[in-house]
Amino acid sequence: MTDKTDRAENEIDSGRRDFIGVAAGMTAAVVAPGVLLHTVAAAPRSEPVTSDVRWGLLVDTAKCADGCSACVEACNDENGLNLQTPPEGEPDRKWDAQKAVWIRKVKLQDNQTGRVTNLPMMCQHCEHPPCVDVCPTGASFKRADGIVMVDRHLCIGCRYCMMACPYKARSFIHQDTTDQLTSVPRGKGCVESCNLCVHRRDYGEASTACVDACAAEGHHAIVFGDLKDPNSAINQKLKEIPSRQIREDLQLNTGVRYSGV
Amino acid sequence: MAFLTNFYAFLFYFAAFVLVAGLVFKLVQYSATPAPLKIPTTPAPTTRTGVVLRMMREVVLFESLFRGNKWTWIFGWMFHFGLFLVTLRHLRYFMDPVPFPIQLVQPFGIYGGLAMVVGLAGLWVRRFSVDRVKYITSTSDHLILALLILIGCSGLLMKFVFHTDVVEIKSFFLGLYTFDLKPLPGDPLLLLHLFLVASLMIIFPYSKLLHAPGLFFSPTRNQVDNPREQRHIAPWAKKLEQQ
Amino acid sequence: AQTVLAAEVKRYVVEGSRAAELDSCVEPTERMRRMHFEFIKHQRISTVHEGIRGTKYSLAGCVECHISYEEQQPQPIDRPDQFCGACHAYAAVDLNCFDCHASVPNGGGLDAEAQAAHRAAGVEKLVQSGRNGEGH
Amino acid sequence: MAKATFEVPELSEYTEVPAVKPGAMAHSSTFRAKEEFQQDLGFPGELVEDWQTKAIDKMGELLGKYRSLRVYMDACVKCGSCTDKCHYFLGTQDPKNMPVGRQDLMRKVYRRYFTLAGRLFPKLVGAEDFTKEVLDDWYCYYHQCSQCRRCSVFCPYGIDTAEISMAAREIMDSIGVGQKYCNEIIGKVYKIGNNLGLPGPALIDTIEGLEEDVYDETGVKVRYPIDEEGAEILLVTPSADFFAEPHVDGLIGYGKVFHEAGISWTISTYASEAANFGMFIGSYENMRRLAQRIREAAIKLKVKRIVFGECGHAWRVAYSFLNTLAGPWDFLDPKYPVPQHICEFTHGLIQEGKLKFDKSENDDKVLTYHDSCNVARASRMGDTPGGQFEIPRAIIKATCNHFYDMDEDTIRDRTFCCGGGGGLLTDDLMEVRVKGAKPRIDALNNVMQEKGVTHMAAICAICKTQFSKVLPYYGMEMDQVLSLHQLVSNAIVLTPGEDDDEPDGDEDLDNDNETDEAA
Amino acid sequence: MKRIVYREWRISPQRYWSILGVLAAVIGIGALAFGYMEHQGHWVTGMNNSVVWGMPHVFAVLLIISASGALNIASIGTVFQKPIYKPLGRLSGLLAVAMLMGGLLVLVTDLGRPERLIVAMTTYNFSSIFAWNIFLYTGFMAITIAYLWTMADRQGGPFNRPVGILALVWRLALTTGTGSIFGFIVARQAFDAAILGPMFVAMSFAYGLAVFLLVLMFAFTEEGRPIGPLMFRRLKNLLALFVAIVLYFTLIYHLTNLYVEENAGFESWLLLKGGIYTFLFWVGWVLIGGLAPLGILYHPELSKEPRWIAAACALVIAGGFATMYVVIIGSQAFPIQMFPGQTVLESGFFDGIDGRAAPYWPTIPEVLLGLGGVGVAMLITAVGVRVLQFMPESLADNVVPPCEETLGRAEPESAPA
Ligand code: HEC
Ligand code: HEC
Ligand code: HEC
Ligand code: HEM
Ligand code: HEM
Ligand code: SF4
Ligand code: SF4
Ligand code: SF4
Ligand code: SF4
Ligand code: SF4
Ligand code: SF4
Repeated sequence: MTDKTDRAENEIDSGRRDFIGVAAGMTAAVVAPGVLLHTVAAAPRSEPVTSDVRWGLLVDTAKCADGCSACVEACNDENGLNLQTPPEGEPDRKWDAQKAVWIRKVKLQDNQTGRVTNLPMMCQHCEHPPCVDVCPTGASFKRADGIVMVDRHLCIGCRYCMMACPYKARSFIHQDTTDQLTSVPRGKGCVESCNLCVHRRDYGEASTACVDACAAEGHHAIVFGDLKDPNSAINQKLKEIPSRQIREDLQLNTGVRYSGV
Repeated sequence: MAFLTNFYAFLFYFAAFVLVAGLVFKLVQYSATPAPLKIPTTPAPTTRTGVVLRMMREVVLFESLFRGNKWTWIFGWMFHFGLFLVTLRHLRYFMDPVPFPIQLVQPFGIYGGLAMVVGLAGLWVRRFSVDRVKYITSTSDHLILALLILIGCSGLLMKFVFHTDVVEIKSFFLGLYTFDLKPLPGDPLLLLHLFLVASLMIIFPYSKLLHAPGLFFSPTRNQVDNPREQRHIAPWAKKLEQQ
Repeated sequence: AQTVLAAEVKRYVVEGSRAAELDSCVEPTERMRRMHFEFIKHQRISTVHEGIRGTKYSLAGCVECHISYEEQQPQPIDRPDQFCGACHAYAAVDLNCFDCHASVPNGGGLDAEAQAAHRAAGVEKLVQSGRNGEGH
Repeated sequence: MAKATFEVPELSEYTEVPAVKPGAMAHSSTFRAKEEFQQDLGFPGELVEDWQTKAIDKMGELLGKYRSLRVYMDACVKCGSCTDKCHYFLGTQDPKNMPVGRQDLMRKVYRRYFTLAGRLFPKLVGAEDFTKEVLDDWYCYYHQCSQCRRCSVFCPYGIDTAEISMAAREIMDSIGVGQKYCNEIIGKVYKIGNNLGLPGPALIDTIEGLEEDVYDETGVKVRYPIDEEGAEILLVTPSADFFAEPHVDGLIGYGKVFHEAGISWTISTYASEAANFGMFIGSYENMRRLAQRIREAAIKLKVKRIVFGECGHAWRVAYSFLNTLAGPWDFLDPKYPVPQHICEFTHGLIQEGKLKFDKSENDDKVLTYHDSCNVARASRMGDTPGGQFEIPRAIIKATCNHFYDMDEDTIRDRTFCCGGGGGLLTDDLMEVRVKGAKPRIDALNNVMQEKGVTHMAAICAICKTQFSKVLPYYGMEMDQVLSLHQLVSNAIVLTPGEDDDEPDGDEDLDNDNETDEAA
Repeated sequence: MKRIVYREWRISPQRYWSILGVLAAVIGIGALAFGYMEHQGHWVTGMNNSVVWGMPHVFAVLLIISASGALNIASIGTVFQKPIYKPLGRLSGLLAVAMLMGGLLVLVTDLGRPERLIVAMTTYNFSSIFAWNIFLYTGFMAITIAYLWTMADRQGGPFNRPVGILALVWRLALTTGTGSIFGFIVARQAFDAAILGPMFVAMSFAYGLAVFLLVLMFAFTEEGRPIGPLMFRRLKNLLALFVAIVLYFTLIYHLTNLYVEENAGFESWLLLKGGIYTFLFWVGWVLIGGLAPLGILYHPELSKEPRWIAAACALVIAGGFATMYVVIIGSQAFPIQMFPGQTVLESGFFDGIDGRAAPYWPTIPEVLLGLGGVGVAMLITAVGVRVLQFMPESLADNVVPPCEETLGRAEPESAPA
């Protein structure tokens, strides 16, 4: 193969990224010092996760800004999705349908009132996840703390979970991956989706990349927290504003809630 | 350690010598013996290519055995095909660099190993349960089965339970080529495995294991059915003609 | 079956990696040679399913310690001339972990994990790794 | 039912594999050849002094001469695939009649004297000294093998027990232990020209009678020429064809076919025997000597082609070995294979449309067909593999309206031997013959019950004789077995020659005897 | 009663090997396609994150349900004791095993990580229909092989009926299971219907019988074995019946869908506005796969002609293909309704902006992969009938066992073949 050139390119690439990385890090440090503080304080988890917590998100669509996509970019960045490049020779339109997306921005218009709503969609971390029910190998699973994710050592790439997910939350990796992040391994032939930034959870960080980004943009449209802890920020907010689950009729009891749809 | 290494090195030199010399002797003997008459079991192919095809079917699929006895065929074929895969997988210990096709089939050797042991077990059960086969079985038949099963089981145990240092083994065997003795890991299972393998190599040219080369020399399978078209006469028979 | 590695046995630890300067892997070396895949297999289950990040058999940890550098650039560890790659090529064992896993250390977040591993193994943290991939 | 001094097996719907019963047939040894018969063939008259060494030496010699023997002694893995394939085992339950059991009689001696393992650890590998008991076993069981090769079909290495029993018989002959039946008959051929010992004048007499019979019956002058120099074809046929029922009806059929083909032919009094028992005793020299007679006759009678009549092992020797033993045949017409089988000849004419049949002549019969083992598994007809199965069936279908095959597992190359081949067609082996026929008769009985089959056609003198003799033991009629060419003979519509008194029907066929060519 | 003689397929070696050669080539090309997809990743297929199952699944599902349907013939023979079908039992069993193998192979080779097949076979999630199906499939294989044994071996006779009943039950479970792979998907409107299970059963009968008939006719004519007109009539009537049932279920399915209000959107899309899917539904599913073959099979003259019956079978199979395409792909392409009463204006992920269907256009490799699976099924069948006694020597009317339904009636035209 074109190993040599590839590697040369990668080196340049990673050099460039190093630089940008540092730059971005500095910007982040300037913009949101509070976020970084959490990181520093964290220690890796050494006990198994328990069901004492259940992680969840609350999206206040009223605050979600038209034209903003900071959360999407942050997620891509956090999980290395922005390192995806279309395979050589693939037309853009096809690539759009095939590249992995963990969080997406959706803009809706009510058929009756004509009201426009903006919201981010990601895996809803269902309590009764259909994706887990159907997965033949048990690769799709729900962690004790409510995070639904894919054990990619077991996933055979059958895509049944994608068929079953009512929210189209999952993506299949259609091509070879290179330059993955150490904290987020990902590769060809497996299915993936938002995992509530699981590595952040295990290193004890306070929130997710998307939440941080939204806050950093000043919108504060997403709140992250423990749904089981009555005092958590998310529960406070849930009490405050009316919210619902998308496709409540399916009774999946999602961990991601929306207000204003 | 050094003693073990030296012992095994010697053992394998010896076993390899016996195997090669014995087989060469047998092959020469077989090919030197004339087949004075055309005796293919008909219907037989009438061309050389046909014969090659027939032989391939026999070697790869055990066609005649298939027609003869389905159970024996299932187990026998499982065993041999498994053995074949295991052999391919084992080639990685003896070649450096490992050719790409071997790398590719290497993982299947594990299933081969399982199939091989299951097949052997089936064949062995038959030696006790079918009275006809029991009648024709001699001690050596049991011993060979036992030997192969033990080789298989010790190998599988190494693969799944008591891992050994594959890399060290490989350097030991590669070292043997250049008479450069490298240490052999002292895991008992490995030593057992290797000892049995050496025994297998030693008995090969003296036992019924000769069926493998034998098949290729079997006149009922390797002859072309064309006696009316081509005169076929052995050297010693030709002498009769000159009298 | 524990035996001590004889001196003449071929080694794979690469010059310039942190491991090259240390005496022992996270387990006795001859044990690692036989069992490393079992260790990391168990590790991966507890990490992925239970969220445990702090044990010594972390794959990211292996990479950290065994990675070697050329002109300050870490070299992908599964390359046929690098630590994992070389041995696996010799033994003809497929190594597909790095289809997904980063073959060079680049996880800032994981430094903490690496630290834990190193602590457990009684080694100091020597390598500083930069976090790539940000800022696109 | 014929009276028997032994228990005739019960017929069953299918031949089940019986449990082994060691020693079940140990009592059944064929008669030894007397001194005079032995010497005719160049063998010692009685058991020689140091027979053991001589036998081992002979074995060594044969191992060096026959690759088959060499390889087969080594290759068997005791897989057991052949164990339930021999009709003698199925009929007698004696494990030494299992092909591998039979081979092992020799193999244990081979291992003892010719392999390292057998010399060092005889017990371990089942090696044994060549003792008198072993020799007796050899004599007994190597004469309970009809050399039918059914075992070789199913052996993964094609181990052919026939090769081994031939070698064993040759070794035994070489130390003076020969079989009466075979060796006497071979002597007869050398002295008189055929197995039955019919001298030339008697033969001519019989054939003339035959010609008259056919004329009386059909009103057509069908010729049965003998010793006619310059004939196109030399017909070599088993001597049973000259008079015995049902064989002779076959010969009548050949004559009618030649008549219709308009090709001149002849029988030779010198080579008046197709059978070659040299094969049965595994003696290359004797087989060659017998085959040479055909060459001499062909040269003497200046024929252009050689056609063989219906006989199984004779066809094997003719098809597979004649070229080797008595070739090259460059003085014959190269357009035709040497030799041809009468079925190939008849089938060729049928395909060319030269024969006319009235199938209804055979409507009184419902037929099945017995593939004779030597034809099925050791030779061929026509130019495609398997022609030996299709050509005879095609002839039957052309001449009969009702034909059904027996069970698939018992026909074509899986056919069961009639039980009388390989030099066992002697009364002193009646028990073996009757029991060995069981698998074939089971299958026959089955089609008789299910399809109403009445007759079985065969193309082998030994099969026909054996069945005529054995069928009654199983409560069937001896005339249920037929010659294939008897069917042809019944159905063929003859064209009268100029000098026939009752010209009837068909004038449209060309009568010009000289110009017609059949291929 | 006359014994049915089974015999190996004995066409000339040249012919046989050239058939095998063609099949091997098809399989080889399929294997190359597999290698290509594996090496490159699935981006070389048309499948994407919206239409996650594509052409390979169309082939695989068609093969699998046909497999189950093919075994139906054997069941009718043993379980429902219609002796006329008995001689066909073995071939039907073989075909069932072969098609199942072919179908599964396609499924497996389409996986994102086929090398982990062993994972799929050792780690199960028992709440997954898919995992159950793995048992259903392997069980089906084992039972069918046992069933074949009871049909072929003399000692198997007594077990024939019990095993036959088990096979029948298992087969129904298998088809229902396959149907349920879709049926239990609450997320997709088209699938979320209980009727999908029985509909799949009906389809399996029709497609399985059509394939069976084609194979039977091909194999028999190649070797010149006779099939009597009576036999033909029975089989084609059966086929017509199954095709009619499929049509009936289709009707019910869409009627109930229309009735349930929330599915009305899907129905009007599929029946009227769905572009290629609408076309395939009407022309493929209904016309080619239903009405046209029915027309042939009930035509007083045409239905007596083997050629026309073969044509009808081919139509049924082609229609089945279209049906599967519509069922599997159409229902994925139709956007999932996440926000009832809202229209999606923008989305980063093909959420059906303005109700548009998701894009999917099959690429050559996936089609070749599917064909490879068909090749495998045919190869197994061809080798099977060649080496073992699967096919009766003759199906002429005077050989096959009489059929109680025709016994009473005189059958003048069925002269001996
Ligand atoms: C603390 C640093 C460190 C970490 C973390 C570490 N190793 Fe090691 N490893 C070493 C050192 C040092 C050696 C060499 C020991 C020696 O020379 O005997 C070694 C040797 C090895 C060897 C034997 C190589 C040879 O050539 O003999 C293997 C295999 C190995 N490590 C695998 C791993 C794996 C897998 C992991 C992850 C679970 C890992 N190592 C993590 C330091 C480390
Ligand atoms: C001393 C040489 C050596 C080194 C260095 C080495 N391996 Fe291995 N590894 C092996 C051998 C040999 C096996 C196969 C053992 C077997 O199959 O029984 C293996 C197997 C594995 C397996 C299981 C693969 C399978 O398909 O069964 C994994 C995973 C693995 N190694 C990971 C690693 C990683 C990651 C590294 C680098 C950090 C590494 N290995 C370094 C020799 C080595
Ligand atoms: C298809 C992608 C993929 C492949 C191939 C893969 N992994 Fe992973 N691996 C992952 C993902 C995803 C995680 C989870 C990371 C997380 O949750 O943060 C992971 C986590 C792990 C972890 C725990 C994290 C760490 O760094 O210690 C270990 C150990 C691990 N994998 C070992 C392996 C080994 C060994 C192999 C090769 C046999 C392998 N993986 C192959 C995707 C993969
Ligand atoms: C060309 C290669 C070979 C062919 C075609 C071949 C074929 C066969 C066949 C057809 C059988 C009989 C069926 C059975 O019992 O399994 C057999 C048996 C056997 N083979 Fe092989 N074989 C080959 C190579 C080998 C090798 C290399 C070995 C040993 C290492 C071996 C060991 C055996 C053993 C032990 C048996 C006897 C099994 C028993 O006792 O039942 N074979 N072989
Ligand atoms: C000198 C020759 C041989 C050497 C050095 C050798 C060495 C080994 C080793 C090291 C293993 C363990 C593999 C692992 O842990 O991954 C193994 C496994 C095995 N060996 Fe051998 N072996 C030899 C010959 C044979 C022979 C001749 C046979 C069969 C007759 C055999 C049968 C097996 C089997 C069945 C396994 C288990 C499956 C596998 O891992 O492949 N070996 N062998
Ligand atoms: S970052 Fe916040 S405001 Fe911006 S799109 Fe995401 S959720 Fe909406
Ligand atoms: S949103 Fe989809 S992927 Fe996420 S848990 Fe629910 S069903 Fe599974
Ligand atoms: S694609 Fe992977 S995670 Fe999804 S169902 Fe299949 S095996 Fe499970
Ligand atoms: S929680 Fe993490 S993984 Fe999920 S969408 Fe937000 S950033 Fe992405
Ligand atoms: S050749 Fe025939 S008679 Fe002799 S052992 Fe074999 S099967 Fe039996
Ligand atoms: S079939 Fe062949 S190898 Fe097997 S036991 Fe008989 S003779 Fe021996």
